[in-house]
Amino acid sequence: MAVGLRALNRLAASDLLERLGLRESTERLLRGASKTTAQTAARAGRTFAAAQKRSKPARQPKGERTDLFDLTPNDEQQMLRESVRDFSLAKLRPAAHDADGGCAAPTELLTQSNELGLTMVGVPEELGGAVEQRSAVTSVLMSEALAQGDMGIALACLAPAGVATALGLWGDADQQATYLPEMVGDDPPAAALALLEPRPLFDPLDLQTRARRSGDGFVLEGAKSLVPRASDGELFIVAAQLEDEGPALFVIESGTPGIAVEPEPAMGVRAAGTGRLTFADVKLPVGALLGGGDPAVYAECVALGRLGWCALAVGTGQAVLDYVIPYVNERRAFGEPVSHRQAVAFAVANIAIELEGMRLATYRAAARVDQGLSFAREAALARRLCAERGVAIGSDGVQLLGGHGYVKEHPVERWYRDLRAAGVMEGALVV
Amino acid sequence: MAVGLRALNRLAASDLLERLGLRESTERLLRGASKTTAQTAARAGRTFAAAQKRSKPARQPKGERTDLFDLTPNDEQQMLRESVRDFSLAKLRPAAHDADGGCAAPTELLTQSNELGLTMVGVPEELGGAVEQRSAVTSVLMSEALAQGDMGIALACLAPAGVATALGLWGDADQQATYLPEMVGDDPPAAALALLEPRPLFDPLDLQTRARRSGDGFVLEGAKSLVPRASDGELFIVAAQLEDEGPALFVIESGTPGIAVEPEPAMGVRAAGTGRLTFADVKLPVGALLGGGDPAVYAECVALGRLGWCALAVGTGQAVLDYVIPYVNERRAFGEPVSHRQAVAFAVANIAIELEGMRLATYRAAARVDQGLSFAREAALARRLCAERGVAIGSDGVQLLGGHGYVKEHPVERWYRDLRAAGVMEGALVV
Amino acid sequence: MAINLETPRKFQQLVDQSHMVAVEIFRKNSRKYDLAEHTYPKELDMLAAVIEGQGQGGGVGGAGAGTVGSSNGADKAKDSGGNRNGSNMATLLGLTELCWGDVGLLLTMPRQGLGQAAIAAVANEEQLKRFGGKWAAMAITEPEAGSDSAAIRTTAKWDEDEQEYVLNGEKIFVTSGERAELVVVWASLDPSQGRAAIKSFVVERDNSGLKLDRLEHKLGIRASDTANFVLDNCRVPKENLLGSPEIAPKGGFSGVMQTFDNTRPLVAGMAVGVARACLDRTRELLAEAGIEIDYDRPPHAQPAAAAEFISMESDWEAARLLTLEAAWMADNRKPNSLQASMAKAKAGRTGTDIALRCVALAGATGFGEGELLEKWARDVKILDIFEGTQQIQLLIISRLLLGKTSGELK
Amino acid sequence: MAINLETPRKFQQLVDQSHMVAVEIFRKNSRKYDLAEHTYPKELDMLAAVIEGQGQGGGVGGAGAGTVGSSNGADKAKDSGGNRNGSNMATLLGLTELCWGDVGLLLTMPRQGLGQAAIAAVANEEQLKRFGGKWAAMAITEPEAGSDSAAIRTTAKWDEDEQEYVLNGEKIFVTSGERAELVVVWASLDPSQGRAAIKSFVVERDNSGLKLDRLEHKLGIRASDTANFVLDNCRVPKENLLGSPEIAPKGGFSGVMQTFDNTRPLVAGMAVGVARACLDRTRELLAEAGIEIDYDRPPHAQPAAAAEFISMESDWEAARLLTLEAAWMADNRKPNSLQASMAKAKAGRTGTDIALRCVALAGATGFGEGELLEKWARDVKILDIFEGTQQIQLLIISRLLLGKTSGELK
Repeated sequence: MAVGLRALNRLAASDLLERLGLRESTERLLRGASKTTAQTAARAGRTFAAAQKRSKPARQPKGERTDLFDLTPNDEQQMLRESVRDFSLAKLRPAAHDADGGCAAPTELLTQSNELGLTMVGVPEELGGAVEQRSAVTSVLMSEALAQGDMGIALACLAPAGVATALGLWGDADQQATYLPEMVGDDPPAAALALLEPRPLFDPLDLQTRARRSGDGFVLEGAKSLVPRASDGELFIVAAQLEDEGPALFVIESGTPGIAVEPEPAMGVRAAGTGRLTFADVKLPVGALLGGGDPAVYAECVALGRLGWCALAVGTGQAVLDYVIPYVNERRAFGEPVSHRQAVAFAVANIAIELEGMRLATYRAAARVDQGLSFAREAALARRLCAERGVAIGSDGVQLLGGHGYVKEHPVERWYRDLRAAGVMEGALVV
Repeated sequence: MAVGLRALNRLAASDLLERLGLRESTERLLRGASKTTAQTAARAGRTFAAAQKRSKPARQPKGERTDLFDLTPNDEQQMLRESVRDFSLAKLRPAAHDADGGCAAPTELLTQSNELGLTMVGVPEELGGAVEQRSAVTSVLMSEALAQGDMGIALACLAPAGVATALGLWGDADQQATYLPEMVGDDPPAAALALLEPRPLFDPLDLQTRARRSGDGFVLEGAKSLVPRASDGELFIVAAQLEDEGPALFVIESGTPGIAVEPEPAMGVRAAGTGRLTFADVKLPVGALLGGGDPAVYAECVALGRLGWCALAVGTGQAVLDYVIPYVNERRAFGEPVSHRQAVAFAVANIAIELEGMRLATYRAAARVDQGLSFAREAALARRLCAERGVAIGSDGVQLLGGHGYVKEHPVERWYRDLRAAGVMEGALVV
Repeated sequence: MAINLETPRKFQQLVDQSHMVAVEIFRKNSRKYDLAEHTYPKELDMLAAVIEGQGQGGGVGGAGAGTVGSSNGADKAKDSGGNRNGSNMATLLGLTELCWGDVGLLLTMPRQGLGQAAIAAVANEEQLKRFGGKWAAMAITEPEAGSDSAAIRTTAKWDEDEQEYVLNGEKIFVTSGERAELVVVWASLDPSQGRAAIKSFVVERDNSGLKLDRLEHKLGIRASDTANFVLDNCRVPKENLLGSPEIAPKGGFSGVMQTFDNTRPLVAGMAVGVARACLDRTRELLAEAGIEIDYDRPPHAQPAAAAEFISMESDWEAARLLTLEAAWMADNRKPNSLQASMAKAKAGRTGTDIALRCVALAGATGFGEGELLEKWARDVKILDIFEGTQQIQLLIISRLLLGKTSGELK
Repeated sequence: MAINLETPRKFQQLVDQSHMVAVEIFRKNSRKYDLAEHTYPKELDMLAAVIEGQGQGGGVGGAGAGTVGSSNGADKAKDSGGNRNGSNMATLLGLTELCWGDVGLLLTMPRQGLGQAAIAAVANEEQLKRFGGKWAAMAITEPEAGSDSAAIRTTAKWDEDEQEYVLNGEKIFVTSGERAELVVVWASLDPSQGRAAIKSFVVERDNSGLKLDRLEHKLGIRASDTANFVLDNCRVPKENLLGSPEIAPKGGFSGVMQTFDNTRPLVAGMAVGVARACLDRTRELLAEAGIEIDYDRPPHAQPAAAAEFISMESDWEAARLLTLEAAWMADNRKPNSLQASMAKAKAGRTGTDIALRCVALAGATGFGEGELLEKWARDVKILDIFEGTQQIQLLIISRLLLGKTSGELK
């Protein structure tokens, strides 16, 4: 057994079995949790200060390389996946329609999702993390399960977790000491990675946001697009071309002068509160540079972001499949269920086939991450599948409901929009 | 009425009505014609010599620009199309299996096809042509009708016509006087255009066959791939990069020293006798350069070649559609015709939809040629459709017959192979 | 006479005018009414007035769906040599251009609704006079009957005393249902008799028995209102029944269905228009990103985005030409059921496919509301659904090709 | 225990050996037997001897279809933590590798035919002893019954006097029918009783009642002979009936059908192997043309050929992983009908699609016989047809997903 979730189990152990047994108890639990919510910090953001500084950064150890082909998640992953899925179907799904319309995830849900320990999964145990070993698979399973409820709210929940994971993977001792205690605390800050830029044919290896060295730090210029939770975000990890050294990541607090935020609602994932960040003469301390500016770190970040989007697309695709099956069985035309028509039935079959292909490709890439194998190729293949096949699943979902698929009474129209995101977005979260 | 076919009508008038009325009479006629066939020239080729040289080249006039949207061929085109289609279904189709296996079109059929006047369509009347006005539409209709019988044999028949058309369009007075009398004679030489080169991602604007000026003429080096009738060809129009001036066309007699021919059978259009031409230090006279080496002439040649392939694909696609409809209606499974299954019926519907789209796009581009409008874009769109949708039609044709589609007892397996050609080939013929 | 697939010059003015309306009125209000769903676009009133001032014979007025078929009588003269480019093509061209602007706004153009087409197709002289020029919506679909028109459960009972029909039932997806002055309601005189008993009734929008249940919130075409109605003892004078009151085994229903044969190429044209909007804008965005489309080189020798563009454009060209073919056949009184459905099937799926791919090519720019690409990707999807889904079109096509009845090929 | 989708190290030797065979024997004879259709590839005899020398338990011997299911008993021990990577996966991996070499030659490997699978699945001890190790072909399809096994018209009449069955009928598409030593013939004891009456009979190839009608000339897999037989009063001893001679409403036929559940992932694996051959060679050819695949950059920021390659490779990866999943489930005794059909459907269509696209990318090089790409595009098409067409797989999948019977969803 390579991955343990002891800390996480400790966190939620008392409720977990109950949750698995009974949805009602889940809801009770989560309703209860909402009462203790602290006030969301203002955009100016909290003050981050290094607590007990360590001499060197902590890292989650990689899992051992396993030899056998295996598609069974370990027990912890199964329990975690089920509890997240229970939460997402019970809470995210009913909230999705309004969150989409209002371009914001309900504060209550964001708070409740913290209780699931999302931000702890990618943080070393010494720093308050919940998981013994680094596991992108665990992150993928959780992201997928969360997206089964709603992709937009899932993204709002997962973006801070991505920042925590990035700090866990690449943060130096200072950065970890400054930010991770808050990230794993009771009230983690809204946070997100920001890679995408507002232009056609965006290539994350060819950034127009630029950082130049200046005195003891850096000066940043440029813009980032469709950043989740842009307005309430307190911490961002921003990608910029560092002079001629290559693309690099910078940890930036929202209160830093020169950062402007404007809402940037889009076709899909609206509940994530996407916005555009603009950086004008933004002065950063030398300690803002993440991963030492290593281009390999950046490339890894890009690939892990793609896997995050794959996981979201797989979860949303599953939602489509689970929704259309009873629909076409119940809907009748010409005297029998429409599912008795080959065109309808085969469309359902093809959703299932392509969805499973997307899922397996995503799992494979994530499992390679966990085993310390190269995964850029596998992530690229998974992304291509999730982008192209995912968008077809969204379109077929609407088509299977006909006119009913076009109205907001059914969630398939939202999935049509959300599933396009997986072919557009880069970064925003990592697994 | 913009296009006249007086000469062609004169040529075949006595039989044409009979043909339209009765297939039997067509066959009698063509059997009769075969008896007068002259011996095919050897590869060394005949001697071409300028007959009555004219002071300037002759050109078919363009048709007037018509204003109304119209999909009805004129009377001559309809008669021509029907007679070619009668010929192709009665003679090419039954010969196709063996011609495909033997990688050669039957000499008898090639001779008979001459009687249809294919090489006269693109030649000015003063030089023995059959058609008053330039009409790529007429060529497209004839090519399509011929390919309905068999694409490979059609290509073998049409390649010389392409050379004649090229000489009619771009030949100077000398070239026309030297070659066109033979091309429109009773025994036109086997001939073809040769643009394609043996390498992946071939781009006709980036040729590796090279011509350099040398003394009073040119020296040619390089290789051309999948040239129809390579072995018995007596005349070729070959594309080569002329120093740094751009790609250009050269008229080359097969007997010119330095030209080697080897058979190059391929997946499809095998009946056309495709082969590779290699040019090693081939010395050409100054008069070999066609169209004065004008890059615009070359670009036009490329686009007209693409339309030729589109026409062949449309004809072959029609053959598929016409074959599968009765098949799926007659073939029974589970107690009823397989055509009662939506998956089968919709596959047939989609063949029809995409085929009609291919056809209309091809006609539009050809009609723009005839009206003197730009047509590179329209030819590119038609080609893309015919390449991608055409190959899908070939694959679906096999699939609709199941295991029976995989054996040579049925022609769909040949169409599967032939239809891939339209996405691979460049040049070889023009319309 | 020669094969020619270019747009006739005589319609160029119509196209230009439509384009101007698309740019000046539709595009400028596109995002506004996408965001303000259920708000009537008052800018259209002025436009409608201008159109009516021009009369029905040509200009932008030919662009609404309502005029299809109705103006066929106006240009009976053949153009030349037996070939005719008439009102079907004119309407299609104008409509395509307007949908390049905004399909949602087009669909809610006053007095241009589908109901007009039904009235024009089946009404008698007296009815034409009474209802002509009014804004009429069409109410066909019911909650439990999608494409299956034989399953219509709304009943029309004859009240001998009052000489009225009494309609009861529920109608959904009524385009412009809230805004129209009339609603053409399909109802059955006797549900046990199937299609033959289905008739269409003109109901005044202010009839107290016609109750607006709700307006739909939709994926796209949000400028156009989509209403659900309950018919609760809705009383309609007998003069408002369109066509014959008799239940004939054949005839009555097929007359109503004829409306669809005429409108299918128009819906295809809408998809062609939206898809061209996507392609035009994407071409500009790609050019800004340094990508030019080169039609002389093979797609595989170009950048991926250029090859993708050519691939999309080629399918668009096929859809466009199929649509023109169907309209041309209608103008020349050639039976065009096959071509109409081929156009609708190809344009419906191609429109959605192109719009979604353009969004992806344009990345964040395409996905965000700063551009209209994401809106077009939402709008266009309806065009593969309404007026006969993709599946219905394929059924029609394959039945015609294979010579099958609806009983054999279901 | 952790999710892991890499090839297990313990099968690496098998894969390597299979790859060597593919390179040294299959590839080197690919074109030869493609051109010389109906000529027995004698090079396979030596190979078969080597394989048999190694025994059935592993190595290349595990690669033939014939060993599926039969060796399940051999490695009952679970590998670790309840997870098992066993003979189904081993067979699949070896087979995929061999089909990377040549699927036609694989299909005509002596003593590896599909008939072996049928015998292994249903035979009793005595039959296993008598028929084991012999080359057995499978004769199911009839001219008038394609996918519809209930429509089998070949009859098996019981001759009480001679204690023999008398078979009459016609069988087509029998892979290795000419070369095999045995032919497993599906025939009905009573055509009026449908599937329940269908039994399989082992017929010696030299039985005088089993008449070779002709060998098919095919689009591809030309190294493999495909025979048509006439059964003309073909007498078969009762001991050669596989399974129970009783006509039971359930059971007998489903036992026979079980063979297909086992072989479907293998046919999917064949398509995965051929498609990888296409991708591998195309990648080399593209590299020669200066195109490198960059997995760090988005496809749309790359040359069209690179984007096309990534698109193909991603579908290939999906097909490959679906196939591995189905085999893994079989090894772990999880019901895998759904996954087996998903693998077959995806790999079948993806294989053909990739092969045809690779031919186009390679241009004249790909279309000509100088490369094997055009051959693979011909070979691979059969894999979307035999052992259940694409349509049949989609029927199986959708019936399972939707909970429909074959009567409801036809």
